[in-house]
Amino acid sequence: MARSVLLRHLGLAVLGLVVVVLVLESTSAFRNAQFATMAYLGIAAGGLTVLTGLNGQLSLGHGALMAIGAYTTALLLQDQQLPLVAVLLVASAVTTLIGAVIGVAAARLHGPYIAGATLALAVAVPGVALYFNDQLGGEQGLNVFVPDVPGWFADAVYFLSAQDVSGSKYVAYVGWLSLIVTFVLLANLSRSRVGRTWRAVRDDEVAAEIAGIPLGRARVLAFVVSAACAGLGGAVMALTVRITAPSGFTLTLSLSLLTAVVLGGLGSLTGALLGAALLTFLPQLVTSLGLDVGLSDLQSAQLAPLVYGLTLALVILLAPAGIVGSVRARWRRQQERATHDYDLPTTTAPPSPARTPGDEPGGDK
Amino acid sequence: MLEVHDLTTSYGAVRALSEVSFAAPSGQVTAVLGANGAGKTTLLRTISGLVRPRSGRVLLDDRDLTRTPTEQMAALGLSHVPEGRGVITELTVEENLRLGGLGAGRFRPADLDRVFALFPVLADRRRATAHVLSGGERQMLVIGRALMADPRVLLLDEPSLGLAPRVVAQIFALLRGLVTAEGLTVVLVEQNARSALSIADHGVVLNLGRLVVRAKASVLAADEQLRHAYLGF
Amino acid sequence: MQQLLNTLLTGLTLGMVYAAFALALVLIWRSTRIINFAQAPMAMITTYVALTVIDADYSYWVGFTAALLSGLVLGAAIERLVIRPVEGKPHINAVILTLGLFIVIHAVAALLFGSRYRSFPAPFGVRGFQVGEVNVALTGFGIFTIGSVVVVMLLLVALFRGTDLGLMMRAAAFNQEVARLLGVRVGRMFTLGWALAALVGSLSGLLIAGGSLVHPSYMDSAVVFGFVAAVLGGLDSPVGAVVGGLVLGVSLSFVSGYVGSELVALAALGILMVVLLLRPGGLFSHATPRRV
Amino acid sequence: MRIPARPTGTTGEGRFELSDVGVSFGGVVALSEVSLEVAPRQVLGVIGPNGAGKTTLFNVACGFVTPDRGTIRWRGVTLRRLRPHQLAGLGIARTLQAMGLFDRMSVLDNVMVGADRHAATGFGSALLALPRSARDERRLRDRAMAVLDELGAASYAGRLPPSLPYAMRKRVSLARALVSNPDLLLLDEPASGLSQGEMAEFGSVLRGLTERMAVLLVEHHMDLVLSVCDEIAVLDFGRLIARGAPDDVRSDPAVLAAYLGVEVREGAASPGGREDNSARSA
Amino acid sequence: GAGGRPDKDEKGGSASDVGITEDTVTVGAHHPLTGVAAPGYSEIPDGARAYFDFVNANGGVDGRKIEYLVRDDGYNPTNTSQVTNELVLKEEIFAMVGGLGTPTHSAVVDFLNKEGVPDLFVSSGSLQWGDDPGAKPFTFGWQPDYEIEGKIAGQWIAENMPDAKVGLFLQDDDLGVDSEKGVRRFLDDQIVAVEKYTSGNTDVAPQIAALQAAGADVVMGFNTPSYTALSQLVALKLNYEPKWFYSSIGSDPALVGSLLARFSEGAVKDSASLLDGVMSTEYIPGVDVPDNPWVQLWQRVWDEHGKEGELTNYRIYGMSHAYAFVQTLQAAGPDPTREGIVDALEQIGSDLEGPPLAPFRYTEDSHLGISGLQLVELKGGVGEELTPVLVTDLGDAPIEEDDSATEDAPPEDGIPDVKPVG
Ligand SMILES: Nc1ncnc2c1ncn2[C@@H]1O[C@H](COP(=O)(O)OP(=O)(O)OP(=O)(O)O)[C@@H](O)[C@H]1O
Ligand SMILES: Nc1ncnc2c1ncn2[C@@H]1O[C@H](COP(=O)(O)OP(=O)(O)OP(=O)(O)O)[C@@H](O)[C@H]1O
Ligand SMILES: [Mg+2]
Ligand SMILES: [Mg+2]
Repeated sequence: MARSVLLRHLGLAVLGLVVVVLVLESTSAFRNAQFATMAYLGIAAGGLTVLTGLNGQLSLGHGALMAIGAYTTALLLQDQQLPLVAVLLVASAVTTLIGAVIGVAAARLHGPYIAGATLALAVAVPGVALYFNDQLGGEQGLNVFVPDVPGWFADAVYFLSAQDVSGSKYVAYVGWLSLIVTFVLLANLSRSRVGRTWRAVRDDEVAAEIAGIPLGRARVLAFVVSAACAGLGGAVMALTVRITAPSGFTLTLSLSLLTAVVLGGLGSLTGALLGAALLTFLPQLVTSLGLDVGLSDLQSAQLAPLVYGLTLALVILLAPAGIVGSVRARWRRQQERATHDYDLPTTTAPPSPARTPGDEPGGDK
Repeated sequence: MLEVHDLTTSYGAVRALSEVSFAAPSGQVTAVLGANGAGKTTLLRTISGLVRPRSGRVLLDDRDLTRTPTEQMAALGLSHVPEGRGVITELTVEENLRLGGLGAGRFRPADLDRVFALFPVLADRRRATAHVLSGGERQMLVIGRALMADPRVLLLDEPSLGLAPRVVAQIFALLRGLVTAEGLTVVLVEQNARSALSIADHGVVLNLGRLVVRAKASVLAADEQLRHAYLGF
Repeated sequence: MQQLLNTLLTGLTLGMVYAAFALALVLIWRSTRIINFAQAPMAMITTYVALTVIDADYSYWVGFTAALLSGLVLGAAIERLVIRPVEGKPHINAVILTLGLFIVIHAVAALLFGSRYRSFPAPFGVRGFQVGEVNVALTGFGIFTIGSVVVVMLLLVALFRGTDLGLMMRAAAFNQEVARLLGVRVGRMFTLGWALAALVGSLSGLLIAGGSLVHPSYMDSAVVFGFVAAVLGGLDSPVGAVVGGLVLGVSLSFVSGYVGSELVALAALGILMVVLLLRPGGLFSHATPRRV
Repeated sequence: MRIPARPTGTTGEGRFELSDVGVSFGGVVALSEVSLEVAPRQVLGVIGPNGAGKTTLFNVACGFVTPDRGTIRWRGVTLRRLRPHQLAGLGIARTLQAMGLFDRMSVLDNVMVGADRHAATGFGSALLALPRSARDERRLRDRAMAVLDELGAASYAGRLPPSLPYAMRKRVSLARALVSNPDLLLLDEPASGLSQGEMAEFGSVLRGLTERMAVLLVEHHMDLVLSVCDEIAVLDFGRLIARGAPDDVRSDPAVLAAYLGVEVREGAASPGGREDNSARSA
Repeated sequence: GAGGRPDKDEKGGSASDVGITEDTVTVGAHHPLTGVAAPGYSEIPDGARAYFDFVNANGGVDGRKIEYLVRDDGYNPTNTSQVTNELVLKEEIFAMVGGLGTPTHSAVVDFLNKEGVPDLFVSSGSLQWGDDPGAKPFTFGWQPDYEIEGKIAGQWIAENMPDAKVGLFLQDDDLGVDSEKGVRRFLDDQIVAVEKYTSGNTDVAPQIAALQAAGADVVMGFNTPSYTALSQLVALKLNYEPKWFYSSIGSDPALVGSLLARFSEGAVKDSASLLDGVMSTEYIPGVDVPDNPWVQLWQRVWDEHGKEGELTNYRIYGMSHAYAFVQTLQAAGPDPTREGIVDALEQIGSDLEGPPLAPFRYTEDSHLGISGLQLVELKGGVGEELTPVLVTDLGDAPIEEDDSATEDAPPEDGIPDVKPVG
């Protein structure tokens, strides 16, 4: 069982890759661009779900970390020297570094205090771009020069599908490859002792500490991993959007990421991907639908957030563990009924009802 | 008199209580015994409405409490000292105690003094936040708080947990006193069957969620076979 | 000198507005352990209620009262209909629900009231005083703002510290199950907490709107700074919320006036980080709790 | 399967010593001038009334509370600025009275967390799920299963702690401490909530442990304490009031008065009364 | 060939027929319909749509009805990029008309040019839409850019108030930067303070207090309308009464007046009086001159095809765009192509007659929009001319009077009639 972790994840990755090629090659350029969007949201959401779901830190500032990745990418691509892979790695590394600093500060904080600090981060970072007007382009932002599609890549895709690779399709491929790599790594981590350590810290700090886990280091590590993802997501975002400007990194972005991971199912990578898909496709679908039934531009535009908000509320009310979490729980319950076997791995079950933080049986631990 | 009839309670697929029936007569101590996981806590939680039974009824002096919300129990004279975690650690000792009276709709400062006299440690700490208390001190606080409500029926879930033997003896003596003097009805859940039976009038034994024995305490304590089978002493 | 004084004074008034918002957050935090992100749009809706009433030619104070009352009702309704069902679930669910509410209320308001700017009256003068040669950037409405926030703070302190009701509200917030066992009507406490918080929230909405412009997003910047103020103060303390608001308002005013307005948010982050690194539970937090 | 024994040479070569430890919280003196030592393979019981400072003593030993005064020595080395997470590495394990199980992780994962200090691979190999890390995991898992098996909890490995019976949760928390293979085990009221039968079982488990490690035991169940401890120390109001072999301590009048409570049965005035308590406040 | 391609690799024919059929031509635009920028700006597409409906009702252009698709971007470049993808790739629009905002449109301008989509009349005064047609051949600006507005206003103040101490109140983006550049050309040594506010931060008291402290007796605001209202409010609070100038985008008197409509009793009697004496600029006639024939035409269009609500300057702005687009389409001939549109604008752009008070600057070398404007002073909510229409260009181009476009009157039927070029 243990031996198969890597194989299992690689198998899923290959499967994912096949699906990605099939989907990208069979959909329009517009859908390709949407898939690129989904990819960068998915990458960032994957990182966030690890942080919040596995380690219990609530970040409202991942949009700001994405901004750091995106700006780094824009700067690196201005004089097109580095290969794209290197650019993505550097963007992620820079974000990781800054994430480490923030993580060190956040590691001392709890629940709403982390939320407050990261919220402030989310609104503060765009101001930096304004302050360093000359380097970062101020309100107007930086244009991102997407490198040309490398010949070998275009050839490879042509070989597979007899289609040429447009710019937006190339970015979609880059995004999804990044996503698959990220998710494999995150899945590895989450199944490893590192992930176990994070969960332990989330569930009971004191017990984790006594078991020999340095709390601060575990928290910072989780934040750093999550920041690396956000940075990579930001880099792909820069490529997709072709500009990085402060107004692209509003608080809404950070909050949307959080809603997406909860919607999908906190702590689940599949859930994060599902959340990213909803964020990407739902508004556009709803707006088109609204226009089709004859609503005005303005009304259809307002309809999109309305439906997203309602979906969010409904999912939370009807499926409190998120979509993936609830489906899993239901599946598990059925298994239980069928077999009366309680020894199933139940690592992601919701916590027992009516637990309140604070006092514990017997008082002093 | 507190009665339960055919009480069945499940947690999801796990059935914790199966058709349990017994009566706890007024002015007497009824001990609920049984191994770990027998369903003792679940029984008390079902009586006080924290969990809803699948079927069966709970009656207090012939009044049906089965669907009564937990928060109304205190006012009806039923106090439940939960297993562990019963202190609101963020409030001060005194606030915890006040709440005991307030919730039941009858806070009397005199009761405070009574509890403080009973547990002098608490008096020293009345303005301290409860999280500084030691395990035993918390347990004293929870018991003291239940007394603040001046209940008619007291459900105690392992009150001796974490208490020094001397304090346990003191509390048991106090309970006995309240039962005889004021006609308090006590349902006492205890792991320590021997000491529980020493103050109880009746005993019921649960096993795997089923009631297996119901007898006078003295009979139970004397029956070696039963003791070995279910009570482990 | 003049600039210094006026920067200080405008910062003070602004800080009080943040404080009002923070007070509302603190109230909900204290009574349900939830951070209510929908606070801003809820307040915005009630401001529109006031505007509608005032547009119908009633006096400002009728509108004011209508807004506060509708806040009370709205808060109670949201708690009962939306928050109640996720009670007992992980807190993040409720928080995400309030984010959902944020989005929904926004969209509904834009559809109902349109997304244009509208002017909102102030009950007192909005012209500054002149003392001799010195212009004092304090208006009648500013004084009203400061006064009302201080009064609300004192009332909240009195409620929580001095009354049985406040004690029961806190108990319900800290430990539902035990509170319930003790006979506290937990549900009612939650509803009450939300209702009161929404009332204070709509007060903050009215204070921000007074003499200025409203549109469906007009409260959005208060979300961030109000939350930061509450966290600065320690989230549990009404006094902390007001002090946090003042610290934030005044320092941001100075940063904006003397350093650069683009750095305002960064300064807020800086202040927050410094405070939290020194006191991880905010300015008015209790001593670090016993952990074991 | 037995837990693999430590390589000899380090095993218990050394004592755990607290000397002249003093702790006060604000006005409350929780410990004063307490000196204790635990020899290798010894079981030292610590008893005392509620609030006597037993848990505080453990907290000092674990680095959760920094003492105002006094030193802690382990294997002859003075531990300064001790942080809780360093304990496991030093070969000291502790259980929490509240158990502190990780509620959303399986029992097996809970125990594996305790074994974490024996993991040989780091972040990199975890990230890449290298075979090395898989082997490591397997090793930890086997180790955890072995301990669970030894404590009779193996069949619960896949369950979540909240759904376990109380005694089983206690065992899991003990397993988590044992799996780190400590030289010194600190147990804070391990038997509370156990039935007599379970307690007897637990006693024999404890005695089995002493072959491998020293145990410091805080417990209110005198039967257990008397039956497993080599020596007993009695705390009252933060002071060490007695120390000795179980039989001596049991009949010590001071201990009887302060802790065991003969006088309650005899109807005498409670010695833990007000005067005494206020005397503790500085 | 590489990757197994057929060896001859001929790029497909030009995509000029995209978005246009026998009887329709589809155009699109991105606007902030939701979010903080929605107040005001969301009215622009209403105006444009009303005029397109008006044209369609009268037979369209060369028998083609204009289909106008608007997508919301919430003033967020990320969204702009997404909705532009949708418009171009999914809806296959023929041209983008009037996409709004500097940072937002920056996100898509390269894409539009790469895809060869005419990107007409960008709703922003940034220079970048027109100063380098080589790099962005399909993009055309529309309104007078911020730099020439700054130049013209700066020169007037330098000439008429040579002793004034000037303070600048700037939005911290290209609006502030470009305007300051223009203003400094004439007022460099008169400027005593420059204060910038960040859009979204509604507390401008520190900025205004700083201007007051610097002793500025003329304050030139280059800001959006809500900040006009906010700065007026703060000035009131500070008892600060300089001479105010607001740039055209911030000074729509009707709007600002209504924003300030409601103060407490005594503070401001009626809103218009607060703005009396404020200077500003105009480059198209607005609702304050209801007798202007153009405004009368817009009123008619709005009455016939508008939605609920009054005619506002934002709506007029949208209609003016739409009018210019109809002209362009006509100029491109009966079978317009995307390239044809660009050629037509470059050839006759500067001769187009329309509501703007000054001609466009479109040539092969410049895609900058309207070349000038006139200074006005607000009296009772109406702009009174301070200068004739002045035109100029970037850099040190001279400022000159030009009334060539002021006399343009709308055609009888309200629909332009431009002859195809070439
Ligand atoms: N929240 C829960 N979810 C699932 N199962 C539960 C839950 N609480 C208790 N159980 C199960 O119900 C059964 C009865 O538990 P209960 O706590 O009532 O026993 P108990 O007699 O009080 O035991 P103890 O002596 O350990 O306190 C046990 O098998 C337990 O695992
Ligand atoms: N952080 C703290 N602040 C103030 N007082 C404290 C703190 N921690 C412990 N105390 C007090 O110190 C005393 C000793 O507490 P400790 O928890 O060590 O007792 P204990 O011997 O473990 O008691 P028990 O048997 O009840 O668990 C208690 O009176 C407790 O209230
Ligand atoms: Mg129990
Ligand atoms: Mg203790």
